[in-house]
Amino acid sequence: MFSNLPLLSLVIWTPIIGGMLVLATGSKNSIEVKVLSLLVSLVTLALSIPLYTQFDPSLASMQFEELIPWISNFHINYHIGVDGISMPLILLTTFITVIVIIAGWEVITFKVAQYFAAFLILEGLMIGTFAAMDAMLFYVFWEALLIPMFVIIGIWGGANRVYATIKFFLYTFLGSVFMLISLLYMYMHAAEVNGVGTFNLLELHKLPLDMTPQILIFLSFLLAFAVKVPMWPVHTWLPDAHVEAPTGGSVILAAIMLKLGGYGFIRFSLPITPDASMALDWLVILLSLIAIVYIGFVALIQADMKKLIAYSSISHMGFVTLGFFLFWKITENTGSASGAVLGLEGGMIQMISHGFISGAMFLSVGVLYDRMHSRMIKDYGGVVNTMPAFATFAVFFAMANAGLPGTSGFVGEFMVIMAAFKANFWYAFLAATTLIIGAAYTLWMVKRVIFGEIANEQVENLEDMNGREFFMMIVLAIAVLVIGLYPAPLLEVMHASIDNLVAHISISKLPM
Amino acid sequence: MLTLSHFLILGGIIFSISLAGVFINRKNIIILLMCVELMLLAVNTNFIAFSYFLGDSAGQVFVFFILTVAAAEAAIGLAILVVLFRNKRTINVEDLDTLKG
Amino acid sequence: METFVFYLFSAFMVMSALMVITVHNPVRAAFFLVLTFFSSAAVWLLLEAEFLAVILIIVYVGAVMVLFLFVVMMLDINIAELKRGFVKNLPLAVIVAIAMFTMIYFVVSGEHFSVEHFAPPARHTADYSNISELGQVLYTEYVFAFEIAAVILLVGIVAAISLTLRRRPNTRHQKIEDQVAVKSEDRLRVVKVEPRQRKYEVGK
Amino acid sequence: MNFVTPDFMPAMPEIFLLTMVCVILIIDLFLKDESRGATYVLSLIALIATAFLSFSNFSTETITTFNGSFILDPMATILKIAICIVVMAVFIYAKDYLKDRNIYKGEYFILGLFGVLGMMVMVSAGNFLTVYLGLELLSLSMYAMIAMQRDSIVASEAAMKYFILGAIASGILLYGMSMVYGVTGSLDLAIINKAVSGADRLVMSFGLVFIILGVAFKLGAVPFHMWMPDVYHGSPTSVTLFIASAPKIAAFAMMYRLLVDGLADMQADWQMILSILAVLSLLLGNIIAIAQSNIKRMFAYSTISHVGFILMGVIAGTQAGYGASMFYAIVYALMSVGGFGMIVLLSRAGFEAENIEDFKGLNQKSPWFAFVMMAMMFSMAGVPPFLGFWAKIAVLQEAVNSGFIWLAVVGVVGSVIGAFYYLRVIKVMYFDKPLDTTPLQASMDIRLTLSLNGLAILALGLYPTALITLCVSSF
Amino acid sequence: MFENYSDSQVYLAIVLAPLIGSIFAGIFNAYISKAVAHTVTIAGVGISFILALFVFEYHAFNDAQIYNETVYTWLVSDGIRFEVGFLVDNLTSMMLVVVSFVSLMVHLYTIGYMQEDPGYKRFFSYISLFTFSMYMLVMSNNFLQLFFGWEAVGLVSYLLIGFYYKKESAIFANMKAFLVNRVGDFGFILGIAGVLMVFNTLDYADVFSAAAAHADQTIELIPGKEWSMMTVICILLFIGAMGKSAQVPLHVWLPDSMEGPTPISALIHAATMVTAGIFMVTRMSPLFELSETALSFILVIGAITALFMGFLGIIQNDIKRVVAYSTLSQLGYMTVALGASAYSAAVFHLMTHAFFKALLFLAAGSVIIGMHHVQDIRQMGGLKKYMPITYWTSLIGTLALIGFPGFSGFYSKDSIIEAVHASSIAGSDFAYYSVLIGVFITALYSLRLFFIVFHGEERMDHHTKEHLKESPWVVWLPLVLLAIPSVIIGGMTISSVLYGDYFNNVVYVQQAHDVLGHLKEDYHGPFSMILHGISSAPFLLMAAGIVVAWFLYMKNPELPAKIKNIFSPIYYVLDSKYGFDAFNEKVIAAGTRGIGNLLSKFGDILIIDGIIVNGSAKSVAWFSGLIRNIQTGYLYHYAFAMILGLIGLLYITVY
Repeated sequence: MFSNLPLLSLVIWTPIIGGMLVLATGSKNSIEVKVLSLLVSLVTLALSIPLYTQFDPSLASMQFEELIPWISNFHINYHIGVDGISMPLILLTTFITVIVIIAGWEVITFKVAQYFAAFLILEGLMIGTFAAMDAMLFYVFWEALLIPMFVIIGIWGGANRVYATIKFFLYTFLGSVFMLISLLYMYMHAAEVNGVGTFNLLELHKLPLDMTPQILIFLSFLLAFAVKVPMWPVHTWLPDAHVEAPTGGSVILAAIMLKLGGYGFIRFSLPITPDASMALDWLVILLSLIAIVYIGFVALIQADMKKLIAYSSISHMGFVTLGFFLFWKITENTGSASGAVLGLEGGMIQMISHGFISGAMFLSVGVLYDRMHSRMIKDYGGVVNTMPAFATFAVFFAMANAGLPGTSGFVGEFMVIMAAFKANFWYAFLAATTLIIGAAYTLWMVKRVIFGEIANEQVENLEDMNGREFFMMIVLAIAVLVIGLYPAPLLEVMHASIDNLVAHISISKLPM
Repeated sequence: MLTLSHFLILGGIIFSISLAGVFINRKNIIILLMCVELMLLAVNTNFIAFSYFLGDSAGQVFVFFILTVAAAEAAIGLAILVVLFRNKRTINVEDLDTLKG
Repeated sequence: METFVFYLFSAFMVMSALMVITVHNPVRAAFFLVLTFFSSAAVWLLLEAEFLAVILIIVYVGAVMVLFLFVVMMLDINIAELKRGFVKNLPLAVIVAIAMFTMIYFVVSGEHFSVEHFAPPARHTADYSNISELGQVLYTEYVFAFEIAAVILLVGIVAAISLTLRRRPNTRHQKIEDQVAVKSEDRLRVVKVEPRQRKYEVGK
Repeated sequence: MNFVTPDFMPAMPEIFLLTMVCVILIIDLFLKDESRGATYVLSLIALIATAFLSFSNFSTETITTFNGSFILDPMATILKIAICIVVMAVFIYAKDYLKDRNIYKGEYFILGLFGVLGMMVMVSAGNFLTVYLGLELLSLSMYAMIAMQRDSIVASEAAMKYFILGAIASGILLYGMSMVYGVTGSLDLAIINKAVSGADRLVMSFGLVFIILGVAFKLGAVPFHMWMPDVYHGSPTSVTLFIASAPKIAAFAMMYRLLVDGLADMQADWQMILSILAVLSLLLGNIIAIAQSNIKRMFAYSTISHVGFILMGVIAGTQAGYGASMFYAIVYALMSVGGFGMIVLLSRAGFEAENIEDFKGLNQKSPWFAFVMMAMMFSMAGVPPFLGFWAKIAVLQEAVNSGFIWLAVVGVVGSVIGAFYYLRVIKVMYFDKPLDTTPLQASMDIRLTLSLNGLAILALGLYPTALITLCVSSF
Repeated sequence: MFENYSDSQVYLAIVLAPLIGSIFAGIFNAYISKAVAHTVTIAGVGISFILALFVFEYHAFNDAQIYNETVYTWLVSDGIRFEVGFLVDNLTSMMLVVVSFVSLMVHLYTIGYMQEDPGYKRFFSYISLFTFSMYMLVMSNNFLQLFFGWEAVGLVSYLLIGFYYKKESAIFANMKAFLVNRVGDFGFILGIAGVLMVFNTLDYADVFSAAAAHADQTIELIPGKEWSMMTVICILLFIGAMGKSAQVPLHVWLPDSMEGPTPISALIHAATMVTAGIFMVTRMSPLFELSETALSFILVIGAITALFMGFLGIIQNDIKRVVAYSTLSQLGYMTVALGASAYSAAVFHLMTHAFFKALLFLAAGSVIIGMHHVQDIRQMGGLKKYMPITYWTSLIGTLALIGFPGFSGFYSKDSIIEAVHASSIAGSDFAYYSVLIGVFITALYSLRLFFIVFHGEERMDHHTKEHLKESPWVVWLPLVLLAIPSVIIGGMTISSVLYGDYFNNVVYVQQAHDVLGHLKEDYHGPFSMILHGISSAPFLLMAAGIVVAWFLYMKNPELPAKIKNIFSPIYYVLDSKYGFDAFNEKVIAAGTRGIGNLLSKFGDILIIDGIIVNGSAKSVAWFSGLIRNIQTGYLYHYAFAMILGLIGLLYITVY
């Protein structure tokens, strides 16, 4: 039934057009707006499911491909498709968006239509980013999604939202413009090599490049993606953005937007500039390790829950970038590439898992914030006494965040540590410190917030989660558990694509 | 013997003087307008000199039009000056500093 | 002879141009500008641009400069105030002028415009009509430009009028269109006077 | 000497427009202030017809007439149409503003139309003379338009400054022209182009600098930009609208005519000069804009930075580069007219929405126009999917193609800095509370046009292909 | 095993029965009665206990094949299969019985102990979950699942230590326990990574069979210095064991873990979970045997733990803490055995210790119930007459603990001491004397506790005394049931477990390290061992310990205080637990926070945000504010800029 539909396009455009519709209603009667938004997000989710069910995991090539010429002057095409790398991320997006819509259900009372519309449009743009097979199309989506996010943080954010959102925008904007130059350069270079310029990613993967341009391109990509991931030292926008964003915004930001950076590395940096990646992998690894360790320490002393989780996100994303760039060091150390796939797939899993866990963590903070309007750890204490169900989930997600086996948080970390050991003992050593530090900051927070005597009157008057909140939590908890206990199906779909990627990055692109 | 350079240098001198006039004069906009006229005179001299030495009338035609335009320009400039004066009661260049930054 | 004339009028020209920018009284500046134009016209004559030389006098001196003077006198300017700050600005102006001139001099003197490249053309004969030559091309080759120039003048008119024409609310002037369009009803009002019956009220 | 009647057909739009202006001028004389709407409508009709005539004149060939002083090529046609459309928007936006300030006079439209004529002449100019005359026609109209709000101190100051600087710039331009004329022996751009190779290089370069100054002044490139902030700021917004939009298209055309049509062989020289100007413009424009609190002034500085981008395409020195610049110029005009249109929209009688603060809480008052303004801002900042992004891509692409990667880098760094002040506008619209609750008072035609303007920015951003193709293929 | 069911179904049933019970009790917490909760969970554990007995019988007596099957493939990546699977052999089956038995006892006991606790159902859910996790750990056939079980028991331990979540000390203790364990896990996961690197698989069977081939592999940890890969891996793995089995210096969490309810102290922090490290090292014997360095390391760590933790037991006044320190000390014994390659002895002691230590804890719990949750022994005394069953069972436990000949502890402990004595690897002498002195110490603190609590003056307050009575049957029944194996299990099994071939297929010992092999030559059955034991040094030391304890706490109860005053510096050292806690608190925790603060304040806020990000933004803004002043508003400046530009460009272009 779906075979003839441009499924991927539908997944991209349904939320965007739905968002426009929501915006157009603009009615004061917000319940209709909410229902419509939820409907749109559910339809999108439903539409995205065939992407998984009809996906052929044995193929490394793009599936559900669509190609329509768009801007013929620059050979920019509306070229979309998914492979095993992007498909799970798209599903993550459609899934999390539903949660986010539900999360905003009662909380948002101001400019409701705009709020939901922003999220729906953001969803479409993010899916577009993951699906884009044309570098310029990617860039368009990539940049465009700054707009709704900017608005989300700015309108519905906290006290310091303006600073945060402008910082967020400029940071990411600065990061990505250099990527733009690189893309343009490669277009020109492709024109020189092949006679015709192209932004087709698959073509760019094959484009031979000299070392110097590769290095420069790599660095520009690094800047763009590192900001998004974010990697140390370009991470400082994230805590601010998270702290100020409304709950839904934080969730989207942590759960999906950060993944764009990781996705960029795997889709752009590695295959397009393999030689530069090889030459500069130490840099990424170094930054990743700094992120894991340094940020862990920083997270420890945060007094603001959201900030703490934000820092923890940075630390966790360090595993993603670490896993992605282990290939050469492993080859160098052990003489074979065995283990590189482990790192890459570990990074991927880490991204998806982090999507659920950090989303859930931010939702948890949101649940508390909606009741007490404080994110400060010191304002809480003994929440478990009044909100036992919530506390259960909070502890569960905290454990997942600390990478407890059986939860999804463990899978990626485990795989990356395994791979890192193959590259260098000390990589694994530093990466594994997250076992301690990660547990320390998460559990210390849990201890101070959830456990203990009831700290004050406000906590005493807290009400436990309502059905809506419970639903979000349970859905995420199930996701976290399922991935933690049985990640194989998720990895199945990636194998072919990752193998293909490894094949790409192991071939030098330097002209003979 | 007069060469082209003589005339061009003359034009250059007048041109430079007109530019100097713009800076030297910080009090009176009318003088600025006159400097502009001087500048155009220098240009015209150039054109005529070239026209003569090239044996081409186009330069003179150009001068003709420059004169025409300059006349219109002067009219408008003076009109603006009048408007300005009515508003500010001064034509001091240094007083034209409401807009800055 | 020509050289002498050239130098003479050039000197006049430069001197008066300098005066234009240095005198404080705008009226005097205007007159020096007139002098500059006159000298310039003489130089132009050397270059066989008779028509333009004449035009310069007629249009510039005759019209534009008069306009200048008119405005200068119309505006009530405090000349004393204009004198201040002159010396302060002088060095900058001199430097700029010298720098500019050096640049120009470097280019226009010497080999770039040497006699080999630009030999002085033979003088035209006496019956040569500069006016007719210009006229010939003005209405043929440059007809487009000519039209545009006309439009520019029109803009000048429109602009000058719209900027400076002030309709004072209490001035009296003819409204021709009103006079033409006037109808008898506007002017003449026929009033029908009801005969008034006087009522005498007795006893009041 | 035999006089051949020139082919008037290519100049039909100009001739028509001139006729219309004269007609309007006369009609306007007999109109009372209350019925000034007729002038307005007639002006719009004149523009539509002119655009239409230009369109019907379209030819892929390059046609010259009037002894080479008039060139009709695809670029000219497209730019003329663009100018007409933009000026139409200008007139529509300006109407209410003018009314509110008691300067709703026929002269505004008439001078505006004269300006359009001047621009069209510039766009089609085939020799120095027509370039100069077109330029003056445009400039003189603009000087007068600015000063037209006669009771405004800032307006007259702006007019005076613009006038003086403009006159000096013209003088310098002319000086350059005289030099080029001297060594090439012709005013005709096509002939000059052929003669450059044989001409004295030094003098050519010398003249070139003067000519570029004239062009750069008109465009507003640093360091010849000084007039722009003051003039944008001081002019009545109705006039700023005009100055800030279409003339940049004309200035681009002028640059193209002079540098490419006329001095293509001097490419190495002007590339270097223009790249200096571009870098300065990109950096300075964006940086100074940050400090502005007056939105018109801010736009002025932002324009300077956009000029940097327009220059970038020309610097690339390829057909596609010129196309990209042309595209940018048109896009810029559309964005700019929209941006100033928003200012007009927010202004009321006795209230100038000149400060960024005045946009506070627009989203509360009118989500739609807040969105339109946001589209403009993001477009100017170069964020996809809005049109401005493609304009930037187009020129950056060509700059990169021609090896000016460093320039492209400067460009993008500049636009990141620039993003800050655009974001600030969005910030006040969306994140701040409104200062007052006065609803928007604007007539339907403004609202409609502005909406269309905003939608165009978005829609063309989603599918810019046609416009880009049009621009690129006109070279 | 059973005719209608495959082996794998039985094993799955063992594992899943408690899990289902736990999930049931957990999810329907609010909707079920206490009775349902404990019935369901006890049924789950009961089923698994019965099945475990069958499994034990199947393996121990029927010589079943080692069962090594995959349950499901967790994930496949890079050609490496990460699986969840069961390895059931003699070691596993023994552990299953021990775990399920103790767990069952604790479940039963809990009914009585936790009767009035509002978290009753939650508690049952937790301990069942723990049982499941422990099964996963011991039944694992690969490192991954081992780690899973390892962490899962850690999680439950965390939850249970913090069971009284309102109590500040409890929630501090549980975090501490988790974090300290995490330090161990840190090493452990690195060890696993090392295994994966060397063997490219995590399956035990594959790893062990390939181990010898990789014995000479080296790794360059510091450039230029080669280390034996096996040593690195083994030490890393052992760090994991140090965390879980509370070896110095990662022992600090165990005494604090006594904040949890007593049943879990018995189950988790004495009998089962803490022995996971011992189990693990035993399991990995083929690897550890390849690295003498690692073994020495283990030996020394174990010896230190055994001796020094014993000292601390002497001065503790909290009844549970005394037992806790004794646990630490006993874990040290087991570790020493591991270091001496006497894996069987370690596991043997693990087993006996599980019974008698669980017994002791539960007995302590019983006392605590009787004392209305007073845990300070200084307020007890003379409980013998009030709580006879508790008294007698405690006595059995104590005797087992101190290794009184004939009790199970005697066999296992004596074997360890002998094994160490026979060992010749580096550090074995130190270890030998440590464990020897340890015997004295053990006897001293155990009897001290015993005497103070059950004999002597009745120091409790009047109110408590009135209500003092024997605990209900659900409490004492498990005591009795545990007392039985505490007495007999050692003698019953020593012949086969330690000196028989019970562990032949499980434990691999290199010829050079085979201390038990030596001992075997002198072994002539349990009875003769008792005879031999009475004349040996450990017995004398133990007896001395008993006498001293009697003298100090029965005969001259004032004396200890005097001794304390005389040796106050030593007392101070002991009282401050050698300063580990202070060090952790003041240096590690504070240092970590300090680093965090420094990095945050200095790195993030000042350098990155302050100087680089906001600094550049501010400097642009500042520059902008500055440079806008060039726009002076004066015409001549504007013109000047133009002309300057013109001249500049001319200069550049023309010259």
